[in-house]
Amino acid sequence: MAKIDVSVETDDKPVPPPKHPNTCPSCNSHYRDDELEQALWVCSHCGHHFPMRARARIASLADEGSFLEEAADLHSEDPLGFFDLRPYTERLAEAEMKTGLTDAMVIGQASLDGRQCELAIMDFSFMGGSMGSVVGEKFSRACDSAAERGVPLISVTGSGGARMQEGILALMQLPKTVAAIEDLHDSGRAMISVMAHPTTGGVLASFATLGDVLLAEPGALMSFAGPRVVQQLTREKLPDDFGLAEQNLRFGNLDAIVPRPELRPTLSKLLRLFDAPV
Amino acid sequence: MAKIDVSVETDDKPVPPPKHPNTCPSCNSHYRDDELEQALWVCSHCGHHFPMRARARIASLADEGSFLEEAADLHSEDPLGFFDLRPYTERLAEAEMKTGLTDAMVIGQASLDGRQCELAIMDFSFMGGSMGSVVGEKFSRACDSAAERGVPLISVTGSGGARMQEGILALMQLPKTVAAIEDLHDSGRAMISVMAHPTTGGVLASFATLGDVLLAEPGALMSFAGPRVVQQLTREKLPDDFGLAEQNLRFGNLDAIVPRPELRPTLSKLLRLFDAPV
Amino acid sequence: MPPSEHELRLRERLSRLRNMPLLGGAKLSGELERLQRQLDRMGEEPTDEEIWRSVELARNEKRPYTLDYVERLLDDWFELHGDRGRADDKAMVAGLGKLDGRTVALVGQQKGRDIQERAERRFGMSNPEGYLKAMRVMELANRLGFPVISLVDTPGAYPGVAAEQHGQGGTIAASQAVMARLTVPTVACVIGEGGSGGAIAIALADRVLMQEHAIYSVISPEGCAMILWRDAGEAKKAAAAFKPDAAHCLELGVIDGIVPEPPGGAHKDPDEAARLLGDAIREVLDELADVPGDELRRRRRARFRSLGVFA
Amino acid sequence: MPPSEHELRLRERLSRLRNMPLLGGAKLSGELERLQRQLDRMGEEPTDEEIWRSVELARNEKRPYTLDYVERLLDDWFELHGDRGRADDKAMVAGLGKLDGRTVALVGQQKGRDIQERAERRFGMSNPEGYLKAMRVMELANRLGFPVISLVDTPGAYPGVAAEQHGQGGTIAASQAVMARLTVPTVACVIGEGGSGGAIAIALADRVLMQEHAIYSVISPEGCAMILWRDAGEAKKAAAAFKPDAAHCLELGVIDGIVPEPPGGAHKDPDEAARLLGDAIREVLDELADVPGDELRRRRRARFRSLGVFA
Ligand SMILES: [Zn+2]
Ligand SMILES: [Zn+2]
Repeated sequence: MAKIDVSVETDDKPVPPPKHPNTCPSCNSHYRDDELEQALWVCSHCGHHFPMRARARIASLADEGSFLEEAADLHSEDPLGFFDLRPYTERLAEAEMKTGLTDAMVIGQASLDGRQCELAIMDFSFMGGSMGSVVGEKFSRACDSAAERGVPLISVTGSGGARMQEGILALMQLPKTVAAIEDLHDSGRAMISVMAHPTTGGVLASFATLGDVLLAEPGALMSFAGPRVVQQLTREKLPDDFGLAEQNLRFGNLDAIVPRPELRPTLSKLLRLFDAPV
Repeated sequence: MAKIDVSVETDDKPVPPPKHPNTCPSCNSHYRDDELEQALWVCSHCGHHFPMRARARIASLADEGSFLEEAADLHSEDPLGFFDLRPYTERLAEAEMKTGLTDAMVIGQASLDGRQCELAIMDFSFMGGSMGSVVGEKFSRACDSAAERGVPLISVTGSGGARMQEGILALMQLPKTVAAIEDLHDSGRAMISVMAHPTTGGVLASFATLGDVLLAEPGALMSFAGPRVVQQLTREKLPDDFGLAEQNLRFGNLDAIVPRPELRPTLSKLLRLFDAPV
Repeated sequence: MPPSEHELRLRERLSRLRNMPLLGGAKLSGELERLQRQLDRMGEEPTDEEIWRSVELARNEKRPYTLDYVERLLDDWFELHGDRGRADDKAMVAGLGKLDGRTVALVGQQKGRDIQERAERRFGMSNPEGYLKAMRVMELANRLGFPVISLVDTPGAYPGVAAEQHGQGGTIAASQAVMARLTVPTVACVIGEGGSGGAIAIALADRVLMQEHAIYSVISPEGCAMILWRDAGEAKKAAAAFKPDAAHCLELGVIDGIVPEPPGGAHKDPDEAARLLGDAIREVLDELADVPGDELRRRRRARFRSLGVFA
Repeated sequence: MPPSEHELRLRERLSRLRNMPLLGGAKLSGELERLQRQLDRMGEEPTDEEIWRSVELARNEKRPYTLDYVERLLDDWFELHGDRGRADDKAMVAGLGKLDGRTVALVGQQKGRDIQERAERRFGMSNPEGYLKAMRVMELANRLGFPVISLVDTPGAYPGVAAEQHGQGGTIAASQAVMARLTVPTVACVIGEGGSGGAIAIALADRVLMQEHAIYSVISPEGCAMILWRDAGEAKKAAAAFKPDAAHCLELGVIDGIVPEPPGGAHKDPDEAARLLGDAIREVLDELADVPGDELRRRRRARFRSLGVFA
C-alpha cells in the first residue's frame, strides 16, 4: 500500500501542443497569429484562454518600456547529474532553445498605469513551468526587490509542479518561496497572485496561494494532485469542474476569476489600493 | 422575515428539575444524596452526568483546603431596571437564596496535586448559568489573577447563554472575556476550558471555546443556537447527537471528551505540561 | 432646569470611569471626553414608543444595507471572497476600498433586497465561513496597515445544523479574538440590526458607533418576549425592557457615539445617510491615525474590559 | 588517501555556503560547523543498491511510526484533536508531552498498523484538516513557548476530491508559512517516507534531520518512473536518479544531520531507534534553547532561502 503513487505534483506534463497551435481546443475556431495576439490569446468565439508566454504577459501588463528584467542570467545546474531517458542538461538546453528563456520564470521591475510594482511571471512552455532552483531563486529575489523598493509583487503562475529532475532540491523551493513571502510580508508589502492554467502541485502548494489577493483566469486548473491521480485513488467520478478555478471560487479558495482582458485594469485598481508608489 | 427569532443564545432556559432530583433522567436509577456525591454525580448505572454545583466541582478538583476564593462579594446590579413578569432584582434574590451564591460563577486560586492554578467555575443553578456583568467581571479577574501569578487558568462552564435581563451589557461580556483571555495569552499563560452540560450561546461564543485545550463532559450540549430554534428555522430533522460533545469532537471542535471521574487526573497532567508552579 | 434622570446616569457612569482602576494603566481620557461631549448634546431619554420605532426602522426593508454604503463611500472597491477552504458566505461581505484616498478594509453583514438575494445572503445571518472570511480580511488589513471598518447589520448568526457542526460558537469567539489582537485602527458601526453574538463577532473595535435608529441587543425582542413572557407578541414590551436603542447603548457606555440619520430614517435619503456615516467614520479614523498599534490594542481591550455594571 | 568525489562535493558546498551573500546578514556558522562535522564522519557515497534498500526500509511495514516514538520518548503525552470546525484528521497526530521534563509540542503523520487503522489514517496521507490541526497546535506551542518537534512520515498529501475542494495546496502553503513565523525552536525529522508537499508542510524547521534509512523526495520513485520512463516498474532506476536517501539529502544541504538507526533498520529494535532519535532531538533543542525567537525565525528563513543550485 505504501506504493500508491501520491507524489503527483509533477504529474502534469506539458500538454501536447494542439494540432494547429492557433486552433481553439474548446470550439475549434482558427486564428491567425496576429489575431490571437491582438486578443491576448483569448478565443473571441468561446472565451477559451490559450496559454500566454511570459514575455507576452509582461507586454500586456507593464507600461510600455517600463519593464526592467532582473536575474536574467540565472541558469539551472544539474545537481544530481540527473538522467532519465535523456540527461537533464539536454532537456534544459532544448527548453532554452525552444522558448528563448533560461528557465520557467521571468522577474523584474515594472510600472502599471504609472504605479511601480515587481513582476514574477511564469512560462509554461519551459519544461511545463516546473519549479526548480532557478524559479525558486528568482521568485525569492523578486520578493526582496519588492520589499526593498516598497512596492507590491504581482505573480502570474502556470506550472505543472516541482521539477523532478532536481530531486529534493526542487521540493525545497516550496519552503524557500514561502520564507521569501514571509520576509516580504514583514516589510509590509502585498503580493497579488494570478493563477493561469495550470497552477498545480508545488507551485500551488507554495507561493501561488500565499498572495494577499488570489486571482485566477477562467478555466484554470488549480489542483494539488492531478485529476488522473485523484480518480485513480478515489475511484469516484470526478465533478465536471474538478480542480478548476470555478470550483475553487465556490469553495472559498479564490478572491475572483478575472478574464484576461480585465486583468490589467484589475491589477491597476489593486495597485491603487496597495498604495503602490507612482 | 427580519423577525425570525435568531437571537437564541439565551433560549435555553434552566432545564426543569427531574421529578426526583436523584433520579437519573437517562435510565431512571435512584440514588441517595451521599451515593451521588460519592460518584461525583455520575450515574453508576448508565454513566449519565448530573449537573454539578460549583462548590462541589471545586471540592472535586482543588487540593483540600487550597481554594482561596476571589471577588466573592461581587453582586449584579440592575442597570436597565429590567422587569418582565417579575423584576430582575427579585429573580436575583431568589437565585441567591436558592444557590447560596451571589452569581453564576465562582473564581479563586487553588492547587491541584500540588500545582498552582486559577479556577473559574460556573453554576448552572444560578439563573441557568447565564452570563451577565458579574460572570464577565469574575472571569476577567480570574484571567488577571492567573497572569499575575503565572499559573494556568481552568474554567468549567455550564450556561444557557447571555443574561438577557442585563440587555446589551450581557452581550458585552462576550468581548470583555475575550479581551481578558487575550491579555492572559500575552502573559504566556494557558487556559484549559472544560465544558459541562450545557455550554451554549454567549458563553460558547466567547471564553469557553478560546481555551488552549478544549475538553467536554460526555453528553454535554455545546451549541450556539438551541436545537429547537435550529429545527424551527431549518425544518430538518436534526441529527441525534445535534450539538452534543460527541458531535463536536467528530467535527474537530474539541480536543477530548473526559468523563468526570477522569477529569482531575487529566487536568493534573495538563498542569504538569503547562509547567504550573508547584 | 434640574438634570434629567438620564443625564444623572450618564454623569454617574462618567465618574465611575474616572475612578475605575484600569488594567495596565490604560488612559481613558479620550473616552471620557467623548462621553462628556455626547452628554452635552443629548436630549431626553427615549420613550417606549421611540424605542419601538427604532426597532421598526432598523428592520425597514428599504433601509440602506452594507453595500449601499460601500458604493457611496468607497472608491476602488474590490470585494474579497472566500474563507480559504470551504465556502464564500454571501451573508458577509469583505473587501478593500479607498475612503478619501486612504485604503481601508471593510467587513459587514449584507442582507438581500429581493427574494433570491435574501435567500442567498441568508438575511445577513452568517455561517462560520462568513466570520472566517472577515477574520482573514481583517488579518490582511493588519499585515498591510489598513484601518478596518466594520458595518454590523444582522438579526444574528445563522442557526443551522451545518453552522453548529462547523463551530459557529467557536468561530464567533475566534473572530472577536482576532479583533482584540489587531494593531490597526478599527471602527464598527451598527447600521441596522446588531443582533447578539452574530453582531459582536465583528464589533470588537476601537470605536463603536450606532446609527440613530439602529438597534443593538443581546436577543431579538421576539425571542426575549417568547422566553420571558411566553408570547412573541409581547415584543414591544420586551424591547422597552431591554432597551436596544442607540441612546441607551450610549448611556451604558456600550457605544462611543450616535451617527445621525436623515429625518424619517436612513432609507428616506440614503445619500445623506451615507454622507453622515462617512463623516463619523472619518472623524474616528483621523483621531486614531497617530496612535501606535500596541497602544490601540491595549486601549481597545481595556475599553471592553470596563463594560458591565456590578457592585 | 585522496578525497572521494562525495567528499569533494561536500567541501564544495561548504565553500559556497561560506561565500554566499545571505539575506539580512544571517550567520550560518552553526550550519557550517555541523556540515563540517558530518563531512568528517561520512563514508562513501551510497550505491544505487543502498539507495533502494533505504526506500524499502523507509516503507517497511514494521518500521516504527510517529506514535511508537511518542510513547517511547515523551512523558505525559496528551493528544490534541481537531482543526476547529471540520474534522479530526487521524492521518496527522498532534499533542503535548514532556521530553526530559521539558514540555514540547509534537506533530507528525501517522500510518496505521492494521487494515482498519490504515484506512482510518489514510496511510499517513493528510487532508487539509490534518494540516490545519498541526498549524493550530504549532501556534499554541508558539503562544506558550514550547519547542515544536515534527515527525515526517507520509507518502504525500491525500489526493482526494474533498481534499482538493478544501484547498489542499493552499493549506500546505499556509502550514509552511506558519512554521516560517514561529519564534520557538523547531526540529523536524523524517522517520520514514518524506513524500513531497505532504512532507514539507510540516518540515520548515530550524533543524531538519533524517533517520539513516528514511527517504525524502519530491516524488515517489514509482511516480517518477511512470512519468519519465513511462513504466512504474522502473522505480529503482528512478530512485537511483533522484537520490532520496539521507546521505544525498545531507550532501545537498537539505538536511542538517542523519540520525543513526539500529543495525538492519529502526524496526529491528524500536527502543534503540527511539533512544537514538531522542538523543538527536535533545541535542538540537539544547543547541537552540538560548537563541532569541526573532533570531531563530530569521535564521530559519535564511536557511531555506539558501537552498538550491544554480549558476
Ligand atoms: Zn474557442
Ligand atoms: Zn443512569
